Amino acid sequence: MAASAKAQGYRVIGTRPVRHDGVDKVTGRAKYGADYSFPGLLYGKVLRSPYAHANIKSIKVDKAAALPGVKAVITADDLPALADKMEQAGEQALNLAQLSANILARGKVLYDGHAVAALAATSPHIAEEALRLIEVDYEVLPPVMSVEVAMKPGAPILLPGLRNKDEGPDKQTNVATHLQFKRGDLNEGFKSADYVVEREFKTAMVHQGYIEPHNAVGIYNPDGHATIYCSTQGSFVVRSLSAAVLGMPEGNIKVVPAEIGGGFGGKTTIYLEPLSVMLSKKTGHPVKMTMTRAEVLRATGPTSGSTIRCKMGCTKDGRLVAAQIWMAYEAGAFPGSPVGAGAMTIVAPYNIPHLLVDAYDVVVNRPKTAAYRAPGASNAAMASETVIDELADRCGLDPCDFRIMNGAKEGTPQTAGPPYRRIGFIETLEAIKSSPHYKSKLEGRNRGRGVASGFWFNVGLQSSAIVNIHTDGTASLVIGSVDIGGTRAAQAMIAAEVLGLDVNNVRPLVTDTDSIGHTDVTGGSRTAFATGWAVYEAAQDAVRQLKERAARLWEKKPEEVGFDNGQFVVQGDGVKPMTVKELAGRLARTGGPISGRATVNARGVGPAFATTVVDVEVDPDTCKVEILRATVAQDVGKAIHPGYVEGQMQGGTAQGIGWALNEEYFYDDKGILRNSGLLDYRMPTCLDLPLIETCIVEVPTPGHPLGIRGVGEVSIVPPPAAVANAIAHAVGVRMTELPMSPPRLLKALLGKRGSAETQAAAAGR
Amino acid sequence: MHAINYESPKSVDEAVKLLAAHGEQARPLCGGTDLIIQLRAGVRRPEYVVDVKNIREMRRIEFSMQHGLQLGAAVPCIEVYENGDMHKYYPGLTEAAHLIGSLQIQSRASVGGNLCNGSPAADTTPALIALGAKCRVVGPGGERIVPVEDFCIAPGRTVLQPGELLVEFQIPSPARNSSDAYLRFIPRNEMDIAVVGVGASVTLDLNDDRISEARVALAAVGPTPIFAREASQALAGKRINDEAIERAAQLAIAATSPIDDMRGTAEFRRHVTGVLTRRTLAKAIERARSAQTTR
Amino acid sequence: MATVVIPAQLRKLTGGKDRVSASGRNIGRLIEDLERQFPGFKEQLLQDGDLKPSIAVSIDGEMGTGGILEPVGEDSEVFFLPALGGG
Amino acid sequence: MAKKVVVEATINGEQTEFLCEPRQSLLEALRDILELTGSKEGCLTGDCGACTVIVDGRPLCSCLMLGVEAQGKTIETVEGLAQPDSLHVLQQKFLEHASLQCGICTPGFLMSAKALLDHNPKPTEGEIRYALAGNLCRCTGYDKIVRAVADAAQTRASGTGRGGRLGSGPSASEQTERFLQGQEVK
Repeated sequence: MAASAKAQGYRVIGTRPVRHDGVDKVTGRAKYGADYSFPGLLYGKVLRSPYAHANIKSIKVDKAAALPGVKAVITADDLPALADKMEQAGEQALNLAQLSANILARGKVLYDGHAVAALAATSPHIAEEALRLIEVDYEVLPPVMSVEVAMKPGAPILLPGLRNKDEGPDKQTNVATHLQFKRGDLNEGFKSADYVVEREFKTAMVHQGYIEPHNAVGIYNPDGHATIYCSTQGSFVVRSLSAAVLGMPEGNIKVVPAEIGGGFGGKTTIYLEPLSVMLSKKTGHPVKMTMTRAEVLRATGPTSGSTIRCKMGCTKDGRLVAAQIWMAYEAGAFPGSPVGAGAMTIVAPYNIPHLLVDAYDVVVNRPKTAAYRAPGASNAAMASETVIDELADRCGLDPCDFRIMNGAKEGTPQTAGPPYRRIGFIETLEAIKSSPHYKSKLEGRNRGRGVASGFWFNVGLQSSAIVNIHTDGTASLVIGSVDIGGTRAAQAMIAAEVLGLDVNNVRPLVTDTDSIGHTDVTGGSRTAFATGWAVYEAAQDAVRQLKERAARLWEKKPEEVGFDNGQFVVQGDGVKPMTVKELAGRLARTGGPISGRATVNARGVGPAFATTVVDVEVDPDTCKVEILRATVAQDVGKAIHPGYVEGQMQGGTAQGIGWALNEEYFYDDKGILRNSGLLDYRMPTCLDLPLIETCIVEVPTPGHPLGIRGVGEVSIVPPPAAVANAIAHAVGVRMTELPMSPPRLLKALLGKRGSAETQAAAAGR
Repeated sequence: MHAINYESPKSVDEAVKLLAAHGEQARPLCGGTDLIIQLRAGVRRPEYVVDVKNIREMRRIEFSMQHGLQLGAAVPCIEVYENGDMHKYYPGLTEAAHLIGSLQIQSRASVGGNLCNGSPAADTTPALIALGAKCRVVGPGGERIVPVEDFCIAPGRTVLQPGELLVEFQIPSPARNSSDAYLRFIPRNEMDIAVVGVGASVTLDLNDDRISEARVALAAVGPTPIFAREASQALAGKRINDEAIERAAQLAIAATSPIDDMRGTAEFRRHVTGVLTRRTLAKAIERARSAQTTR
Repeated sequence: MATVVIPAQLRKLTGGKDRVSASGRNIGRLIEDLERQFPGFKEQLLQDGDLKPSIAVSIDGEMGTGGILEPVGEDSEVFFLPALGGG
Repeated sequence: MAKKVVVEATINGEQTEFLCEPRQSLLEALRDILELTGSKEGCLTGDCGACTVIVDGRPLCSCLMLGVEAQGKTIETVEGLAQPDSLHVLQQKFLEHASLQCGICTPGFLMSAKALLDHNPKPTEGEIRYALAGNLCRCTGYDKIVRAVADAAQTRASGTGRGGRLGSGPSASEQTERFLQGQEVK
C-alpha cells in the first residue's frame, strides 16, 4: 500500500485535497463543449451512410438547402484533397487523406454511419429535418465485416490504393501492415516444453463509452482566423489536424478546450471540429455541432475486435519456454488498429526465451478505430493471460506464483528487444497475494476466482507549464493538459509541494492553444508523468528566481540562499528566514513579477503493470455471471492524489469487466450496427459491480523527479482474462470469446455437458 | 424531430374526439419513454401528440375484493408498485412494473403505454395476461373490451383503431389461494429490455395439493407477447410437483418462436424460457400457499 | 561501434543477422553507416529526411525523442521498433 | 411549424415562464431556453441518466419529457442544489470522496441521489445502487459514488450509524423482492 505522504517527506503529494474544479462540477457551472452558446449560433448536423460499403454516385443537396432555416450544406468537395501518405500531424503520425475521408466520405462510404454531408440551420430540429431532404445515390457493395473475410484471397477491397510490403506494390489488399517480433528458436522452445496450450480467441469491437458525446463550436472570422471550442483530450491535436483537413495555417486556428466528459482515448482525434469551422465559414455564424449517442457509437472510433491464436509452452516446474502468437485486429475503415501495441504487450510481463509474434492490421467495413485505454492490450491479454492460467493449472501452481516465477524484472528483454529498467510487476503480484481478497476463502457452488496481469507502455511526449507568483504569495499554474479526471488537482499539488505553498494557494488553469506552449494529449497515461514533470521544473524555476530576489534583499549571492519547507534561508548573521508570501510582496522592488517556466519532451517513461483478482458466481441455468468481488493492484510509481489514482484503477477495472461480460458491437449481415444505443450497448451499471478494492504499489520510475508512472490505462488490461479465468474455475469451461455473454457461456456449458454425457454413456457401455 | 402539436385533454371524451379528428396523424402520449424516442428517431411522425395522463379516470387504481382491480392505463409504474393493494393482491404485476427500466423511467412509463407500444418484450404485458386482465378501449363508436392477450398483433402494432384509446385494465380479484409472479432475464441487473420474460398466475387447491388453475404468458420470444395456452391448461388439476412444472416448461418452450438478435440467440431464448417458466411457477405457487392466510 | 538490434522484418537486409555493429554519433549517422553496410536501410527507416513517423528508436533502454539527431554512444545498444500512442 | 407554447413551472423554487416548441424536450428547454446547462445530454433515450432532474418529487430523464409537459410542475435541477453559502451534503461528499473524474454524469447522479435520500434517508448499499442504476458513469466504476452517497446519508443521519451502510442490505437482485415485502422505505 502507499506509504503515507509524511513518511516520504512530502507535505502535499500523497494527500487527498478537494479538486480545484470540483465545486464547478458539482454545481453544474462547469462548461463542457455542448454548454457553449454564442449570439447568432447555428446548429450543425451530419448526414450518415445507411450502408456499410457503397460507392457514392451523386449527392443532391438543393432540397435541403431550400428548407427555411437551413444556412449551408457541405460535402467532401468543400474540403481540400490531401496527400495519401503517412505524415506527422502534431505528435501523431497519420494519413491525412484518410483522416479527411473519415470526416466526410469521398466517393465511397466504408461503414454504417460514415459521414456523407453536413449542414447548418437555425435550430437542431430544422437541421435534422433537412438531413432527410439530402438525396444520395449509392451503389451498394458487399460489406467486409471480419478480419477472416477481409484477409481471404479475392475479398472485396475497401481501399483501392492500399498495399503492404509482404504482398508487394501490385497487389490490392485489405491488410495494411504485417508486423513480426522474433526471439530465440521456437522449435527448440516447444521441444523443451512439458505442457503446451494452444487456443484461438475472438474479441468483439467495443467502444470507450464516454458519457459525453463529441461536440464542437466553430467560429470563423472574415480575416481567415478561426476559434474552436470543443471537448477534447488534446487541444493541440485538434488544432493541427483541423488545420490540415481545412487547408488552413495552423496558427490561424485557436482551440479552446472545454471541460471534457470522458475520452479514454476516443477524443484524441477529430470528427466535427473542421465541419463546424467550414460551416461557420460558409454562413458567417458560429456553428455548434453535437453528436447523438447513435452517431458516437456508429461513427467515432471504438477499439478493434480481434482474432488471436496463442500457443504457449512451459516445463513441469512452471517455466515458460516458448510462445507463438498470430493476431489480426480490425482497423475499421482505414488502417491504424492498435495491433502493434497488442503484439508488444501480449507477453510483455514475462521472460520467454523463444518467441514469435505475427500481427496484422486489417481494414473492414466498421468505423475507423481510435485509441481506447491501453489500446490493443486487453484483447491480447485475454488470450495470453487465460492460456497462462491454464498452464499454471496444469503445473498445479498458484497463478500468482506461476507469474512471479516467469515475471519480467529489471533487465528482462521486452518483446521488441530493449531491456526493462526498474519495473514493479512482481510487486503487483505480491500485493495481490497479500490482499485480504486473495487471502479470503471463496465458498459456494458455481463460484470461481480468477487472476490476470497486464502491461502497458505509457508514453512521455511534450508538455509545457507556467507558474506565476502573485504579489499575495499565491501562485497560478497554467497548463495545456485538459483535466479529464483530477489533472488540475494533481498538477497543483506538485507545484504546491515544490513552492512550499498550501495546495489551495495554487490555482490551476487549463488554457487554450495560444496561451501555452505545445502540450500533447491527456492520454497515454502521460499527463501526471510528463506534464507533472514540466510543472515540477516550472515551479523549481520560480523558486530559483525567488532565491535571486531573496539574495538581492539580503545582499548575498543566490547560491548562498537556501529554500526549505516554504522558507528562504541564508546561513549566519541571524537573517530571519522569509516565506514565499513575504518575498512575493517585494517582487516589484526587486525586479518585477516572477513566472517560472518549463517545457519537456519527456524521456525515461516507466511502463505500468497491474494484476487483478476477480470472484464470480455463474447461474448455471441462465449463464449470467455476477461479479462478487474485485481487487486490482497497480504499480503507479508515485501516487500524487491517491483518490484519483484509485479512481483510475477502479474505472479501468469496471470498463474491463464490461468488455468481459456484455459489451460488443453487434452488426447484422448487411453490416448495419444493431445496438447503436446505451440500451443495447450494455455498459455496467452500479448494480453490476461490487466495490472495487485497490492496492497502490509504488515502484518509482527511475529518472523522474517524483518517480511518477502513468496510471491511466493499464487497469483495463487484466479484467477480461481475470473474469474468464474465474469462470473457468467456477464452471469448468475455458471461454475464448469476448464478450462472455450469457448466450455464449450457455453454448459453451451445453457443449461441455454434452461431451460429459457422451463420455458417461461411453463409459457405461 | 419534426414539428408536432401538443394537446392535453382532461377527459376521455375530449381525448377520443381529438384522436378521432386527426386519425393516423395523432398519437396518444403518456409517459413518453417509448414515444418520444420514436419521434426523435423518425419512426413515428404524427402531427399531434395527445397527452392522456392528465385524465383523472386514466390515473386511478381502484381495488375491491368484490369488483377486482381497475387500473388506469396512464398510471405510472412507480405508482403501481407503491400501492399497497397491488403489493398484496397482484405481486407479479407489481414486480413487473418495478422491473421496467430505471427509477427515472418508472416515474414516467405507464402500464398502458407499455402495452400500446406493442413491443413483444414489454414486462408488464405477460403479468397482465397471466392475471386474465382485459382492456377497456373507448373510441368514437363507443367502447369495447379486449383481452390483453389479443391486444398486440405484430411488433409495434395493436388492435387499436385510429381514434381509439386504451382507458383502463380490468383485472379479476384474486381467487382464494392464488397468486402471481413475473420474472425476466436480462444480462445486466438493470436498464435492459427483457431477453425473455415469463408471467404466471396460479390458483391452488390446497386440500389435495393441486393446481386448480394456472395462466402462463411469455415476453420477447415471439412477434407479440404470448399466452402459453397449452402450458396453462396442462397445469390445471395437476398435483403440485416438479413433473407438472417441467411439463409446463416444455409446452411453454414449444409456444415460442424466438429470433436471433443483439439481445440474445433463439437457442438461448428457448432455453431460458424453460428456466424462467419453472422459476416463475415455483414462485407463484409459493406465494399462493402463503397467500391463504391473507385471503 | 554501437550495437544495432535488427527488427525481424529488416533481417533480410542483414542476411538474417539480428545484431550488427555500426558507427555514428547520432541516429542519422548510424543509419548512413547501416546503409553503407547493408543497402536498403534508409528506405526502410527514413522519410523526408527524418525517422519515419511509424518508427521509434530505443537507445540503451530509453526511447529516443530526437529523431535522427538522437545521440548514440560509443558502445550503445540501439533498437528500432514500431511507434505507438495510448488512450 | 407548430406554434410555440407558453409554459409556467416552478424551477429551483422560482416561478418561471418560458416559451417553447412542443417538440422541444424539457432538457432542451432547461439548457437552450433557460440556460440551465447543468443537466447534461448523454443519450436522448433515457439510458444514461445524465439529464436526470426531479419533477414533483420524482427523478426522471428530462430528455424523455416534453417541455410543454412541465406546465404547472415543480422542477429541481442541479443548479438548485447548493445554498448561496454552502454546498448540499451530497455535493460535499462527492468532492471529499473524489467521486467524479470527468464530471459529466455528476449532475444526474446528484439528482438521483437527492431523490433517494429525500424518500429514504438511511439507504443500504443495495438500495443506493438500485436508486443510481439509471445513471451511467464510465470513469469511476461507481465505487466512490456509492461511498459518497452512503457517507452523505450517514452524515445526515447525524451519526446514528444507521444510514448508508456499505456492504450491508440486500444484493442488487434482491431489490424487487424487498419492494414486495414492503421493506423499502418510500
